[in-house]
Amino acid sequence: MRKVIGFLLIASFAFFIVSLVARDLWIDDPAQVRTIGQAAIGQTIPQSGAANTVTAIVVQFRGLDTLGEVTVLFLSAIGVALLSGEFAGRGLNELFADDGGFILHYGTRLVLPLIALVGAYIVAHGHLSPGGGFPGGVLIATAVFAVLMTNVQQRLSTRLMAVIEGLAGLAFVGLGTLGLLGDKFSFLANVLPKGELGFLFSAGIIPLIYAAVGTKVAAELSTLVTSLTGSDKDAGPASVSAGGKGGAR
Amino acid sequence: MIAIVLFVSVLLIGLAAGAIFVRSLGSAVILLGAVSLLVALAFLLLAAPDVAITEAAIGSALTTLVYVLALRRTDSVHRADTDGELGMERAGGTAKGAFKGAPRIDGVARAADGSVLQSGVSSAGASRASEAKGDSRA
Amino acid sequence: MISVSAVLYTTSIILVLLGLYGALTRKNLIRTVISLDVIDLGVNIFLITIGYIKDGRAPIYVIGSGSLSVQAARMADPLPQALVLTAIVIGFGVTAVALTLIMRLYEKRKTVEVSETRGLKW
Amino acid sequence: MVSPMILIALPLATAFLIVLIGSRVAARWLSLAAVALLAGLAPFWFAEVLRNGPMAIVLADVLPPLGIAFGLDALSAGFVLLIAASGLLVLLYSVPYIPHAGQFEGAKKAETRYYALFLLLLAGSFGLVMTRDIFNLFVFFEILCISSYILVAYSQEERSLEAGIKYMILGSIGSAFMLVAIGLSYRVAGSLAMTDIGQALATAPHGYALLVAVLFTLGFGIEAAIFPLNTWLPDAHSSAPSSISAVLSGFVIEVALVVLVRIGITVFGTLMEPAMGVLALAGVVVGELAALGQKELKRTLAFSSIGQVGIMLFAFSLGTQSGDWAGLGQLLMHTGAKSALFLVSGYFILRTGSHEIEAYRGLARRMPAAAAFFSLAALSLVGMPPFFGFFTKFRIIEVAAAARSALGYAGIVVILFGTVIEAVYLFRIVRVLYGGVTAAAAASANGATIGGLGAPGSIADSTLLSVAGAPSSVPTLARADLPALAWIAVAAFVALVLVGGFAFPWFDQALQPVAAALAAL
Repeated sequence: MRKVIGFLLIASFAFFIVSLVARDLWIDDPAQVRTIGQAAIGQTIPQSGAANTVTAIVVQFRGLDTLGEVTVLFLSAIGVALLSGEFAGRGLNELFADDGGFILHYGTRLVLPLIALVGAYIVAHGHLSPGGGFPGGVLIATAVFAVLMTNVQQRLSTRLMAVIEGLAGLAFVGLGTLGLLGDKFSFLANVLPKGELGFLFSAGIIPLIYAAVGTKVAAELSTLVTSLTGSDKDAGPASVSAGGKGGAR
Repeated sequence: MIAIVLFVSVLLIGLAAGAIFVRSLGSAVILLGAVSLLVALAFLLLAAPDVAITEAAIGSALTTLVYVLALRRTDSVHRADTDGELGMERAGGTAKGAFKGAPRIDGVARAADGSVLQSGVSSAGASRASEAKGDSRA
Repeated sequence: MISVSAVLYTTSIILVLLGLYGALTRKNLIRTVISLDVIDLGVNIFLITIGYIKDGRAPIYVIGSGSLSVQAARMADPLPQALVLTAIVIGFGVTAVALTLIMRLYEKRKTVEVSETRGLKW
Repeated sequence: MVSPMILIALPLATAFLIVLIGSRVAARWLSLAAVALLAGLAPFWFAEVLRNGPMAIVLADVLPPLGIAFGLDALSAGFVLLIAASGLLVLLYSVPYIPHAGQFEGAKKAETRYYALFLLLLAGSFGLVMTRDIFNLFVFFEILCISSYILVAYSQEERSLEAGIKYMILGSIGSAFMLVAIGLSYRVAGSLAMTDIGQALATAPHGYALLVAVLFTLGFGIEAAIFPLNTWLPDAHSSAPSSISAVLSGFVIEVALVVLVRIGITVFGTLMEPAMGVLALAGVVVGELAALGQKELKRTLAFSSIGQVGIMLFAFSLGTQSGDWAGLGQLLMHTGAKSALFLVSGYFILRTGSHEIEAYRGLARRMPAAAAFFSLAALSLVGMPPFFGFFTKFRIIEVAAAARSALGYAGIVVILFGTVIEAVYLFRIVRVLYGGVTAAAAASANGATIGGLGAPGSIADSTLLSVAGAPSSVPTLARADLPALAWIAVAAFVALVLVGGFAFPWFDQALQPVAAALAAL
């Protein structure tokens, strides 16, 4: 019964969409609307000095969106940590009987620095090459997951991650208010010198903000997965700590 | 160029339908990861490298990780519920899984439905056609 | 000749409708969240296809390979890409919290099915 | 003059700081200080905007449409004042209430996160009201939604977890629709500023504009609790901690409704008035009737919120500026009255350990202040003469009559019908509060001392055991009435309702520019 209603609803909705926009979307090419995106391409180098226009838009022109976005991740990290209080201390050894054995365990330890390095590279070069704070931050966090998934006894301290996350968040808001205090008197303004196009230290405030975003995303996602897997050193009564950091199994 | 886009689109829709309708949730999650990677490829074809990297990193790697944890915690890696229509009705029998089915600390759920999970997650190479072998749950 | 945009518009709308059907008719909560993800993917493709121009190039200036203005002319529209960057992260945030809620509900109620007794009833 | 940007920056910075420090006491006082500062500044912004017109804020030193269009006009400043004041009062209430709200493992650490989530909910509301850019609106909308999903599930009982999931599934379907609407409007307007999109949609083919309007209304309507889309509301508002129910019913739905109406009028040109009017009236009828049949207090109040939102939407959908004016008056009254009702019901539940109305029989003797506040707020919500509610409802009926349309007359009948039903179920609760323990209950309570104030515990325990069979695991507390901070918060909300009644002309005057700004972007 649910399926029939669902299907009818979707079919009518699909007909509604197609009938209204069919001609517009599929048939005629959109009249060349002068979009703001094209204006942004022109404005990127003079206004922000970055080579990657998407980064210039994300960080500077529409900086508030990114602040909002980082807040959304912060929210979901808090939400997951709050809601997964029950799993604290039970760790992954309850879910996975063994973690893939010796090769995987030590293989990950070898690959770990490379993952983090690539992540850091992507964050640092956000304004020059594709990628930036978010994918780079996720890559760095992947290094942490690799540790957690390949060693079920591993416990990580979310207290440390919360501190890093808080500092990175305050750095972002601080950089934003830097614009307020300066002569430009506008939040998230790019007040630092723009430097030479294409060099690492160019595009003023953009690399700094993206570094803060990258660190914050990495810390948040690590907190999120650590609390989900319940391998949180600071919480939970029965947290089985496997003899300090990276102790042999 | 149009040929690649057509191929990616058809594959995309096929896998997405699979992800929603396939019988076992474990396969559904793997299919979702595949769909997400294909979408990242589509973004590359649409000249959006930034978005492709982010989608690949967040969409396939991270989301799949969280889904696997969710499946593990709700004992539904092999849950064959009434929702899933596709996929063969699985015969009994156990695959040599990598993880031994240690009774969970709160073991009660396991004892209630009477079958101890022997089989592990289907081997990564299992193509969609050959479904994951596992106990068919009550 | 079918254009790339037309094909991808169709795909995105089919994905959204598939996800919508899945979300409304599945009883298993995890399957509903999977359907929500499919909707998000569909919408993201739709947004990026809006910004795509025929044989467009990535909106990143490559220093030293041709004049910047020539490169600028062939670039795809960067604004929808910035929007989708944000939408992907928000989509992940929602999925993570939803799955945590489902895990906790399973802890309490040993079932991942939407309970018909109190489902979307008043 | 301090830049209004601290409305976004300060709550965010304080939330990050709270999680950094991680101590409960720091979280409590830091968040109170931050919101108090904002509530203190809000009147100045409101006065300045009234004095010299809307204040456009340049972000990132880039002018819109390339940058984000942001600013404070009369409507935004009015709502910033409403949100800051309600937020501060509910925070005051939360200080004594929240330690008892969640009985789950790790509740201590959770409290710091409660305050961080609350601050982010406020930041989301401020941003939602101030932004002029569609995608920025979507981002702040998401912040507001996700923080309310988590806060609804805060007490982690089974009913609140399930309510949270249902709310979340509907909400994320809605936000997917909104993204499609944003994509379509960018495609035709080439820009994300609302003014540009408004002009572009006016010239776009009719079907296109209608689709964008419908998608956007679907997305936003879920949060604004418009009739068919608010199936999540009764569960969410009744199983959330009471301070969060007060916030959700107090200003979150109202902010979403007003922003939806404003975008409907200015950007899409058509709020689809007739359709919205019919939906609003259907909401009133269904909401009030469903509230009549409820056994639990907070579920009754949640259904009454659905009815009230219906009345407000009806006023807005009349399409005249006086209609908007009346709607805003009703909205302000509802914020005051409904917040007070939910805050007081929080302590009814704590004192008796049960959600059932029957369990509060004769509670007025043990909690005189709480019962008095409940009755005053209920009187105003129903619309009794000396209170704020009477004037605002009367104003809506006046405007509906002036509209002289079939919808207008139907509206008057429905509103009066709704008022009668509201009176029935609200006074039934007041009667239970003040009613003596009926003979039957006393008999089954085998020997409970009736009216024995000396042993307050005995009445609560006996009625608890025999009548309600407490479903929730909330412990009963010895101390009888509202603690000091909670008392101040509820008293302030009830004061708004009382002063609104006596000084209605002044409130009316203050709302006039806010209503004028609703139609002009």
